[in-house]
Amino acid sequence: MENRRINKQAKIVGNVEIRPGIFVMTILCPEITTSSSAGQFCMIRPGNIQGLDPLLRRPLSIHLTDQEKGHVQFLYRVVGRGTRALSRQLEGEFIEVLGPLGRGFQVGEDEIPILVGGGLGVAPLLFLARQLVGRRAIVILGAITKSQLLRLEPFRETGLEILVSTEDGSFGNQGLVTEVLDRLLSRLEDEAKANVTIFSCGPYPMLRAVYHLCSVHGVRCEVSLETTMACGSGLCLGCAVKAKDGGYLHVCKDGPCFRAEELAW
Amino acid sequence: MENRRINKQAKIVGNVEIRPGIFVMTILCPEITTSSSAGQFCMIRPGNIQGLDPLLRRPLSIHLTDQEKGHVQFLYRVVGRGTRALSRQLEGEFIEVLGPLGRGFQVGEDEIPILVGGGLGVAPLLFLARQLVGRRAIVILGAITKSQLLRLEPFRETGLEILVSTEDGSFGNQGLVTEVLDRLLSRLEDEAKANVTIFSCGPYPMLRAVYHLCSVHGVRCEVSLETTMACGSGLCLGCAVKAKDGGYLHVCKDGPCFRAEELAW
Amino acid sequence: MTSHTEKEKKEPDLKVKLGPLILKNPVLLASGTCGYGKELKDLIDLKRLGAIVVKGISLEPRKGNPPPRIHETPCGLLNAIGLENVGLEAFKNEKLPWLREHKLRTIVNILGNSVAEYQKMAEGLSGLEGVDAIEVNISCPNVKEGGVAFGTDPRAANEVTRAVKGACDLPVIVKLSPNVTDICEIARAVEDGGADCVSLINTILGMAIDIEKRRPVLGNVFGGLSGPAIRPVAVRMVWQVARTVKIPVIGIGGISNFQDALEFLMAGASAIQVGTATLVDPGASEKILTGIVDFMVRNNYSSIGELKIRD
Amino acid sequence: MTSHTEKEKKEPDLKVKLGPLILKNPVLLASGTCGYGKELKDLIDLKRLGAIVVKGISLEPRKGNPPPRIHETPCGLLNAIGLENVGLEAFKNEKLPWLREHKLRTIVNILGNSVAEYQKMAEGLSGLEGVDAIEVNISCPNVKEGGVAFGTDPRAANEVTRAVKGACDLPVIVKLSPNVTDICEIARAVEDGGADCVSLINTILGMAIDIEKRRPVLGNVFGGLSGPAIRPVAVRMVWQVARTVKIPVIGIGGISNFQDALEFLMAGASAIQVGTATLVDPGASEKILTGIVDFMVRNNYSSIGELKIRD
Ligand SMILES: Cc1cc2nc3c(=O)[nH]c(=O)nc-3n(C[C@H](O)[C@H](O)[C@H](O)COP(=O)(O)OP(=O)(O)OC[C@H]3O[C@@H](n4cnc5c(N)ncnc54)[C@H](O)[C@@H]3O)c2cc1C
Ligand SMILES: Cc1cc2nc3c(=O)[nH]c(=O)nc-3n(C[C@H](O)[C@H](O)[C@H](O)COP(=O)(O)OP(=O)(O)OC[C@H]3O[C@@H](n4cnc5c(N)ncnc54)[C@H](O)[C@@H]3O)c2cc1C
Ligand SMILES: Cc1cc2nc3c(=O)[nH]c(=O)nc-3n(C[C@H](O)[C@H](O)[C@H](O)COP(=O)(O)O)c2cc1C
Ligand SMILES: Cc1cc2nc3c(=O)[nH]c(=O)nc-3n(C[C@H](O)[C@H](O)[C@H](O)COP(=O)(O)O)c2cc1C
Ligand code: FES
Ligand code: FES
Repeated sequence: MENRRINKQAKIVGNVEIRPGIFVMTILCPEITTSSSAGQFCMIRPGNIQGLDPLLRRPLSIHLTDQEKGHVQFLYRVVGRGTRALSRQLEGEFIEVLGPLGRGFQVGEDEIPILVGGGLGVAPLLFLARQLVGRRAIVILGAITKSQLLRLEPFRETGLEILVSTEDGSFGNQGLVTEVLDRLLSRLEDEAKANVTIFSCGPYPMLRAVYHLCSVHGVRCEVSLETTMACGSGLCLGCAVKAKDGGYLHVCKDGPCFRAEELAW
Repeated sequence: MENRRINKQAKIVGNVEIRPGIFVMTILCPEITTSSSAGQFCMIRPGNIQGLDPLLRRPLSIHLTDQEKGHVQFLYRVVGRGTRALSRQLEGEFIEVLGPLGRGFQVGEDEIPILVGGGLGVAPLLFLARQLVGRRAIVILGAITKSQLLRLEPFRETGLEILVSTEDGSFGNQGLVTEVLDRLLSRLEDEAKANVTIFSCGPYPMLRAVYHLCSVHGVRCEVSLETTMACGSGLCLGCAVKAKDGGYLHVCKDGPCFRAEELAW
Repeated sequence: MTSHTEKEKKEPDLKVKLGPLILKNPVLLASGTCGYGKELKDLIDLKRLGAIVVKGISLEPRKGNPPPRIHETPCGLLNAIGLENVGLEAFKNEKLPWLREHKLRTIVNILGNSVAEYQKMAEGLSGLEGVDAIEVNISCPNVKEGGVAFGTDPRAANEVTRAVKGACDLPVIVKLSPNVTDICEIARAVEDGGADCVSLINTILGMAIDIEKRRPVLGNVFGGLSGPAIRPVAVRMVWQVARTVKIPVIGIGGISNFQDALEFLMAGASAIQVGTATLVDPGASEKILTGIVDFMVRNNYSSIGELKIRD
Repeated sequence: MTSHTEKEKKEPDLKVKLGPLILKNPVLLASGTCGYGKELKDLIDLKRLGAIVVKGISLEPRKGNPPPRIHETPCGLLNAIGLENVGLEAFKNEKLPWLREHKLRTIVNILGNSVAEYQKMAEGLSGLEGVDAIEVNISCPNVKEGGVAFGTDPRAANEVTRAVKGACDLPVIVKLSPNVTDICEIARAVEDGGADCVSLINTILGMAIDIEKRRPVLGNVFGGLSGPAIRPVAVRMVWQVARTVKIPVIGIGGISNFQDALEFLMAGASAIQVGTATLVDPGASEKILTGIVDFMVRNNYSSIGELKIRD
């Protein structure tokens, strides 16, 4: 597919703090709704930054799009100056946005996708879950504790099968998402496993554990990675991660969604 | 007098656009209301600057203080990034403020002060006019055109004699403030002149013309100068202006209000 | 009257002459920040620009440095990409054809570990259709001579220039490193070596430390600082070099908007390159070009050369 | 458990040893950004700081450069103050008594046009009560030797150090210029000359152009760049020098908050100086000190030296 990336100022139509420090921002950007797929991301610059510091745009996964309204959503956590600035923007203000960028999740027609998200990792997975509505697919969501579980409602609205776990057992199963995944995969016949692909996003240790499980069970796995990025668009070669073959892959163009076996874990 | 400068975050209690691009900001800062005098200034950093750019604080004259409420006002024009950021701040937000700084206007007990302000130069003069309430004093205000005439009402409220001129004659006398001043001084006896001091603030060419007039008429003159400043507090020696004697004076500590004859014009 | 004055404000002539290389305008994309051009094709109109300087290529492909490779600093960017590139052959076969097809003015940035490598690169590029000039990056360490960078030693810089110049018939731009006591000395050395033009500055050597992890942030420990933070240093060096050599100077370093670009053109640069700004906003170069033209019209400049401060 | 762990977290030892000079903590105020101390007396508690380095003084008073003297750049400050100062005599008579009375640890920054001038300065300060150390600013041009800066020539730097060291019994800190190809070479030269300590970096030479007026912004054309913009360059140089010389290193350059200060202390500095940050916020140094202590407590560091990355 040819890239149809756009670089423009987009109007904010909502910026809601859904949990302390966690926001959902909605922008009006019809171009992105028509050309993006789940797992892709955008480079964002808050419009309320007055000077040249912070200098770089920040990468955020596309959380959801609404083609009818031309809306694009981001789910983000305030961790530093860029996200803090973003969190202070109001409806009607603007952000600079470049996107959609990168390789999204690649879901085969006949596959059974299992989505595994931990913490903020649910961000790109909701978009994916929406694309899978009506298909046979399972979503596993995890968090440390109930109050940190994000976006359960919107996931439920997709009608997909949803499994939830919290590390402290305050909601859903007690334990890690990988334990839920392990039990799930253990119950499957080898034939069924051949049709399954895992799509995972979350903290690196979780992704590694997910990939390890997938290797053990012999199922395909795609993961969405994060690195520091300068351009997000293949210009700077700054976003390198080690590949299986000893070379480097670039998260912004070869990823952020990778077939897990391509990577050096 | 010992310096009683403070350096703190102060709450914004108002930030009103009184003319396109011209704002009056009111902050809560009781410490400054009790220690400042007319002609002094503060170094300001808008609280909504996210990073380190712009780096430096910006100097703004104290426009008015209200000891009872603990309010300090600034009258400012949006010219660049710092003032633009300031203009976007809302009531309830904070700014960093260091002040009061510098040498204010020095008004003798028995003098007849004549205040001459052009454009934004009225900023420190309103504070001075307030201090002169009940005394014999004259205020000359000038602008290019009526719509650019600032703060006429607050000046009127001081009860002092107010003379207004606009360059296009759209309000008050037609002409420059220096023409008004010239006519005024020309009508005075030499004895009266000996009691008069001019206090002026405005664009540099205006100040030079005012000083020239004062020399001709043999009356004392104080002017408030602007330069680029880094610290505003005598640390960097960056705010030098040429002195009469060939050396340099520092606007942030020897000024911003100078006896005009100290300066090399 | 007004309409008369308006009529007099005709479109300025943006053409620039960089020795034998004539470009339609002074706005270039800097090496390492615009890939091989194609990466930007849907985002800007590359044809509008004076030229693009492609990512530095070496004789053999290079993998580059271990991550992290980039780190944001106040108004700046530290990078330690480690000159990851496809190598000369792949460049010729896979990258150049697209640039040629799209008729983009292309300057090829080259780097080597020895004079011989630079020479081979120049030979390999000589006579290739689509290559308009060579930009010699002399900021990389000279492994042969024991780690001294070509860019910090006037004799080595002169030698590399001579070798490249002798090995090809292309216009040769030598790109200078700012990490030196006296950049004018190096500029003179490459002018003597036959360079048609100098470009400056490359990145300033810097580093950052991750205080939580208590170790350098970058995989390579050191990195090159670019972006607005370094602009005052770059403007100073362009000013100095433009007053030292007779060959044209291309100004580089922290140019984010048209005002920045004008600082360099006034300081004595004949053209400028936009680097980090393209990473921040792929459209930066086009906005800069538009801004320069508007400024020239507004202030009645009729050619780029007129902007230069003559003292 | 928690209360036990809390108890173990005792106050770290902040003392630093800069050769013969022992300071109660590593946070110093940098020369030229804190006046002669008194200018800050109502704004911060100067006694809390390790020491203050007063504005550079010369044998004779200097008027300084014509305005404009300062210009803001992205995350940076260009200054061309031109070393305006009251001169040695007035310093001794008018400035030092106040510092002495208030028992402030005082390091006197000196500069001269010749080795003889530096020597005279050192003699003049030797044995003066209230002067704890001398910081030799070698970034100013060596007029005698034809405009070469002492700070860029290892032999001249060595000579100045020797002269100062021989002329006084005070601890001598030599402050290095970053405008060199190899700062380690200069550091070694001053170490050989007998310096007790090096401090770095001074400002990086830069300039800016006023595009509307079409001329350099600063009255002096060139100025020194300071502030957060230069921090990555300063951290790199401190890292390199700390791995080259055996004498302690004081880190300077763009330190705005405690995290920045820790970068330098981890890179190998034994102490740090806060410069431009004090201009932006006079309280910066106190906040930095508090931040360092909190960080050390949080991460169980018991002394400043422990912060250093050893490799
Ligand atoms: C492809 C991609 C998609 C992402 N999608 C999302 C998303 O949907 N929602 C979301 O909340 N976050 C997402 N992130 C992470 C997000 O980009 C960072 O949190 C953000 O850049 C931090 O910027 P800041 O200015 O707030 O923090 P900074 O001040 O830059 O840094 C604060 C802290 O965050 C860390 N950090 C900085 N940049 C990154 C980065 N790129 N990735 C991870 N940590 C970083 C720093 O090391 C530091 O510890 C994504 C990252 C990538 C690469
Ligand atoms: C003692 C003093 C008192 C002042 N009082 C007032 C006041 O009461 N109200 C008011 O509106 N302004 C006042 N000024 C001017 C005000 O400080 C500047 O307008 C402000 O610093 C500009 O900041 P900026 O970031 O918005 O603009 P920048 O982006 O920094 O600059 C935009 C333009 O403003 C010019 N400029 C920058 N700094 C100054 C400066 N210090 N003085 C003059 N021009 C400058 C620049 O050259 C440039 O052309 C005062 C200045 C001084 C020195
Ligand atoms: C990510 C990155 C990669 C770079 N790669 C190269 C390169 O391959 N060859 C080269 O000569 N310069 C390279 N540079 C330097 C730039 O071309 C430019 O000289 C420098 O970044 C200063 O300009 P700027 O501040 O506009 O970025 C690179 C810079 C960056 C930021
Ligand atoms: C306004 C100003 C004046 C300075 N004057 C001196 C000086 O007199 N002597 C000196 O050695 N360094 C002087 N410096 C350099 C600082 O001490 C410091 O080395 C430099 O600014 C880098 O640190 P910073 O980024 O924290 O400011 C001056 C710096 C500034 C900004
Ligand atoms: S972030 Fe620049 S190439 Fe990936
Ligand atoms: S602005 Fe720093 S001394 Fe006046």
